[in-house]
Amino acid sequence: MKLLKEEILNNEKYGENLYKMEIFSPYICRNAGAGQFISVKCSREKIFDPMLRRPFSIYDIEKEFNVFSILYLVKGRGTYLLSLLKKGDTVDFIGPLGNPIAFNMNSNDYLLIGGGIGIAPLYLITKVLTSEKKNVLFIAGFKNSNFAGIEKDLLKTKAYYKIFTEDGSYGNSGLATDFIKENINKYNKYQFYCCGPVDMLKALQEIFLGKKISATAIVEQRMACGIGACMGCAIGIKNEDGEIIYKRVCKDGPSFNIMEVIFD
Amino acid sequence: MKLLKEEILNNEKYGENLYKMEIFSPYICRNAGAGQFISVKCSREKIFDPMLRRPFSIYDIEKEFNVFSILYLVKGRGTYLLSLLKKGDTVDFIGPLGNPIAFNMNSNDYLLIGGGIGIAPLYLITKVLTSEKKNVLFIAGFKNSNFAGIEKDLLKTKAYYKIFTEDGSYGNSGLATDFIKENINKYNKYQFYCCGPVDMLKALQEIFLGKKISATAIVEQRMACGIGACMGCAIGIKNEDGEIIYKRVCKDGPSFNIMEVIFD
Amino acid sequence: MTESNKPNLSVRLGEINLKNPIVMCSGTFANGLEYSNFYDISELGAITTKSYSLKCKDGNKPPRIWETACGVLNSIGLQNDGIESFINDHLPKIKDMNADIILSLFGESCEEFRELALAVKKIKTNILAVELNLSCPNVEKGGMIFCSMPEVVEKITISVKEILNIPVIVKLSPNTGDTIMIESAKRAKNGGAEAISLINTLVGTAVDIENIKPRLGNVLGGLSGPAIKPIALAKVYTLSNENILPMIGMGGICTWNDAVEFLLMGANAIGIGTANFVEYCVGLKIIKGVSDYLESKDIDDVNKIIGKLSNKQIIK
Amino acid sequence: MTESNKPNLSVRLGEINLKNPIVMCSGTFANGLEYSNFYDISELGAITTKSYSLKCKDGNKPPRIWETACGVLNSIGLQNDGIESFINDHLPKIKDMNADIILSLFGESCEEFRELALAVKKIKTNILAVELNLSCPNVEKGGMIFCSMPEVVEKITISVKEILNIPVIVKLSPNTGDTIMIESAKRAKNGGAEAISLINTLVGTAVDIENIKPRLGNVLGGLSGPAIKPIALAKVYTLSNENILPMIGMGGICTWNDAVEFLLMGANAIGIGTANFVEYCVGLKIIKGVSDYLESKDIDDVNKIIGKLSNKQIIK
Ligand SMILES: Cc1cc2nc3c(=O)[nH]c(=O)nc-3n(C[C@H](O)[C@H](O)[C@H](O)COP(=O)(O)OP(=O)(O)OC[C@H]3O[C@@H](n4cnc5c(N)ncnc54)[C@H](O)[C@@H]3O)c2cc1C
Ligand SMILES: Cc1cc2nc3c(=O)[nH]c(=O)nc-3n(C[C@H](O)[C@H](O)[C@H](O)COP(=O)(O)OP(=O)(O)OC[C@H]3O[C@@H](n4cnc5c(N)ncnc54)[C@H](O)[C@@H]3O)c2cc1C
Ligand SMILES: Cc1cc2nc3c(=O)[nH]c(=O)nc-3n(C[C@H](O)[C@H](O)[C@H](O)COP(=O)(O)O)c2cc1C
Ligand SMILES: Cc1cc2nc3c(=O)[nH]c(=O)nc-3n(C[C@H](O)[C@H](O)[C@H](O)COP(=O)(O)O)c2cc1C
Ligand code: FES
Ligand code: FES
Repeated sequence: MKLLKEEILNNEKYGENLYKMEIFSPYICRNAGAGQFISVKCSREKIFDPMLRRPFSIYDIEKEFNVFSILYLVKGRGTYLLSLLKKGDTVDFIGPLGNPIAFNMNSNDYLLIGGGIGIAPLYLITKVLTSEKKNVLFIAGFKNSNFAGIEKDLLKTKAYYKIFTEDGSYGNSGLATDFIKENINKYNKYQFYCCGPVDMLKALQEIFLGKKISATAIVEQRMACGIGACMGCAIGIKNEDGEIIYKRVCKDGPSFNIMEVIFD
Repeated sequence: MKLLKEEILNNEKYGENLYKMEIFSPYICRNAGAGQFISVKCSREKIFDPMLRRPFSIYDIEKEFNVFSILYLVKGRGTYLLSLLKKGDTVDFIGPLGNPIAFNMNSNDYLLIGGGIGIAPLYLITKVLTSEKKNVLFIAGFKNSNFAGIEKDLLKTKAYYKIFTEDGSYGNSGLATDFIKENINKYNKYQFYCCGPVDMLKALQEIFLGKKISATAIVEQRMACGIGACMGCAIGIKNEDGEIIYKRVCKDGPSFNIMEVIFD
Repeated sequence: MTESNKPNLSVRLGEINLKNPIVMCSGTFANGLEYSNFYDISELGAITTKSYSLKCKDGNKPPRIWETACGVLNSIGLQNDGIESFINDHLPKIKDMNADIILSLFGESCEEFRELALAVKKIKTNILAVELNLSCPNVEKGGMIFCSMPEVVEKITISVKEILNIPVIVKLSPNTGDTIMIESAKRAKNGGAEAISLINTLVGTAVDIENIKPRLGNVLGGLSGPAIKPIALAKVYTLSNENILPMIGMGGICTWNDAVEFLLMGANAIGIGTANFVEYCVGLKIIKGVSDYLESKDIDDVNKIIGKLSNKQIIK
Repeated sequence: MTESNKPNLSVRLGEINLKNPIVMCSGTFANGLEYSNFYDISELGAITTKSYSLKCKDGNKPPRIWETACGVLNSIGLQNDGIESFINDHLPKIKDMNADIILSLFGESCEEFRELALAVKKIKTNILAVELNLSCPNVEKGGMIFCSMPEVVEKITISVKEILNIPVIVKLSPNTGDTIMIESAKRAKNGGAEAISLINTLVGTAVDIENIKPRLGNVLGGLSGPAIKPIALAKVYTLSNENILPMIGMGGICTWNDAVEFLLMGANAIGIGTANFVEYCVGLKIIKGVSDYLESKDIDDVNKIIGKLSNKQIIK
């Protein structure tokens, strides 16, 4: 974990309000693992609004070029300011944060489920697993065709993938979770990695309930420090005794056993 | 007075922390007079820091090109953000604000005294007066050679000018006010226009004291609304009865009879 | 939805009827003249005048403004021309603009408020309400001191109500603790007030470390702007939960989103202050924004969202 | 200037000696471990631990953080492992880092503070002071309620002082009016406190208008960050003018310029909170900045600027 100021090599528009930012950073490329994130200062020097850093999953690492990237949606003022940055500008961030995913490499089959911008951490997971010759099925669900741009990235991997859009404007029509629900018995030996909006993760919990499925969710929570010091990013986790305790998404997560997470 | 969003044609570095911004604006070119100012929103859309607009004198108007300019020093976060803007960017401002100078055109001789960035409103005054074939002597005082860039603008006018620097690194060595003090009897029939730091204006008040000199000061005060609504930009003015009343720099000024201003 | 398919925006605060809940705050809109350059100010729910005192007031020593992080410190000190000048010179102009007026009053004593009320009694034209500024942090006498003494709030309200039969709004301070704020609101109600304005500015200061002196001539000033919005919203929520009087909520409102937050937390109308200094047409924009918001949520009446997130008894 | 030509930065708050006036605020620096990744935290004047309670506390329902204009709302609710865990697990680690420690304590009653003090009494290693958090706005019992009752402030201070002979700092709230704040400070002094920490966060809230629900699980939270700096500075100035006790001033300090403002207004030391979340090395930067400022002004001792703009009797 290091505080870095690095050069932006590209800040490419991937869709409406959707950008991929490529950043030169040997340190991140050397030290970051799938499932980790960085936290970016979005405001200019001397300006305190917005003040807090913004967390983004590491979307891709291209070790050979010392380049990593984040894929982000413009939501509020922080991401809006990020979207204004240009090639050659410097970006101030800290990373890698959170825990890299501890893959269970005994398994051979992996099912990744991403909803919306939740696909961001799944791409690097896909790359890691496919490079280990694992069988990866990537199921992505979107509202519409806005995320179509990511297909060109998926095509670069050896993963199988299926894209669903709610409005049917791209890929298959329907909800990714409906597909999972219908086919859950086919995949119950797979290792699951899920990331997406709370409603999607809740639906998946329901689908997995009572089944012996090993599923990891990569979750979001609003953060202040990003490094485990403030207790701000708490999320309820049911421990073995059924008690709910609060864990920090930034330091204890961001991946948890999906069945243990309390989404409110 | 109008709220405008106009294109920046140039944001040229004139010295260290010193910039001239040229803005395309038929409206300002048509409606603004010497001594007036604009008030600029320096922060990006959606961002409220800094919130208030920043006032800048109109430095120059080039009617034939529909272009006017401001000359500004980077002092804090507002001017810092302005300095980052580039040709082609849009600038959000309101203007023209304040009263244009009501020149006494009966006179033939004018002495302009500017200190530091206080020269900004004096340049347009120079242009107006010289275009009316008046005899203009422009005395400028600076700390050092940082403002040397403005000489190229002065050369474009028919004004006589003398530049003083405190450290002697450019033009004449010494204080502009010392020059005035020594030569005041030579110029006591001139119409004076003065703009600069408070210490300079106070020194001038002292020099003029008891003499029958007609001198106008263009003054600064921190502003909130810029349009006369908040009473924020008050400055003490001694009225005929010797009473001190507060006037608004933005709406009643920014030019006042220098002998009536209370500088604290 | 109404015929025109636009949601109803009119609200009632006791006896005070507003065509929409967007009010301009005292001291930030002068008497509207400057702003009528930019838009038709009669479209606003109401404009609150600068606070007027019995005699004209010079105000505080400059400088009076300092900008802080997302906020503005001011120490104007209620500079104004006095109530007579308002009635004779300014009021006719506001009336020409057809604006709905809340007249803000400031006195240094109960007696002065009584005299102000007597002056106001002479006004023939229609005034929506008078607002008693019992919360200005920028004056030595009166102001904030009053609203830290709930019994004085009641006394002043009574003495004004005895004279005027115009609805009275009492403007309170965020600088007292919540207990006193709540008590003052109750006393205002006892005294016959129709509504509460909340909040006035928070006491603040700033220092010029280069020259080692305060940024404001008066040392202390009042903080307004986006910086204080979360605090103002919490005050509105807290007072709303007490169900004492309807409220005009204010403090840092810059966008229609902010306005909706205040309405949801229990403000029956909202006030726009500092934002007027930057976005001269912000009032109009917020009216439109609130209306569009309601439409997007299929809500036909703004009253349906007022207090939705507080324990307020919603006034139908 | 001293031999090394660097200005003296050490300050005294009663019995508390700090090598420099830069203190990390409770709850924003955990126990320093995370920050020791970035710099040597033993260079700080002191670090204040998270507030510890007798038993471990779960804290409030998420979400707990919402960012406002130049400010941060938090509703952590004092999540902590309990004092025993601090003593056994965390303290040894802090000691390994050679940091000077102010131990923050939180109890829901006078009795609980007494028990906390008994636990702390067992600590063998050196602790600079204990800070009594009587001002947390994020808990139902204790917290802010205490410092709106000056007599309770005194009672709690006494019961802790009876047990511990470590200096006691009392942390006060900006949410009470100034009268109560001043009274509480006097009572803290009567109770035997050595210093006051001022300010804790201001009560605030925010709303998600899209989903029509509060942004924080707990509805209300505490506002910190640059937004509140002018308010905090005014509180410090006001209390400094009363000359009751030395103070650690805090609230929105992000740069050395901010720190100097607080010192000039009467803070004997300054606390850095929210800024730690963004600029992980801000503590070091501020120490250097203050030192450079003094040098640039040819001032050989930081004590010479403390309270220069307030009516403080400067402690030599
Ligand atoms: C571990 C982690 C990884 C993430 N990875 C990505 C990613 O790869 N791509 C991407 O587009 N987004 C990602 N997000 C969400 C992203 O951080 C938010 O969209 C972003 O912070 C919004 O900032 P804003 O200023 O534009 O929005 P605003 O709404 O103005 O933000 C206001 C506050 O809320 C916080 N916030 C808003 N939305 C979220 C959210 N969904 N999660 C957490 N905090 C939020 C902000 O950080 C800020 O503090 C991730 C979040 C977490 C916690
Ligand atoms: C009528 C008028 C005309 C001006 N013309 C020019 C000009 O042509 N060129 C130029 O460089 N400067 C001019 N100034 C000064 C200029 O407005 C300030 O330098 C600028 O506002 C500083 O903003 P900042 O954010 O960089 O500084 P900060 O110090 O961060 O500003 C903080 C606050 O103080 C105010 N402020 C700071 N310095 C001044 C000042 N000297 N006068 C008034 N308010 C100030 C700012 O507007 C802001 O509200 C003029 C000021 C006035 C009142
Ligand atoms: C420059 C200025 C002058 C003000 N003058 C008055 C006043 O005369 N009377 C009053 O009741 N409030 C006055 N206020 C307070 C505002 O009416 C309002 O309560 C406060 O600014 C909070 O709202 P805002 O954050 O939207 O500005 C003034 C505020 C400012 C900024
Ligand atoms: C996330 C967070 C947690 C906090 N926890 C505590 C706490 O446990 N005890 C305490 O006394 N103050 C706590 N505070 C208040 C700070 O110590 C400090 O008083 C306040 O944040 C103002 O300073 P700042 O604006 O620099 O953050 C907390 C503040 C924040 C932002
Ligand atoms: S964001 Fe501070 S602990 Fe996670
Ligand atoms: S700045 Fe508002 S009256 Fe001049």
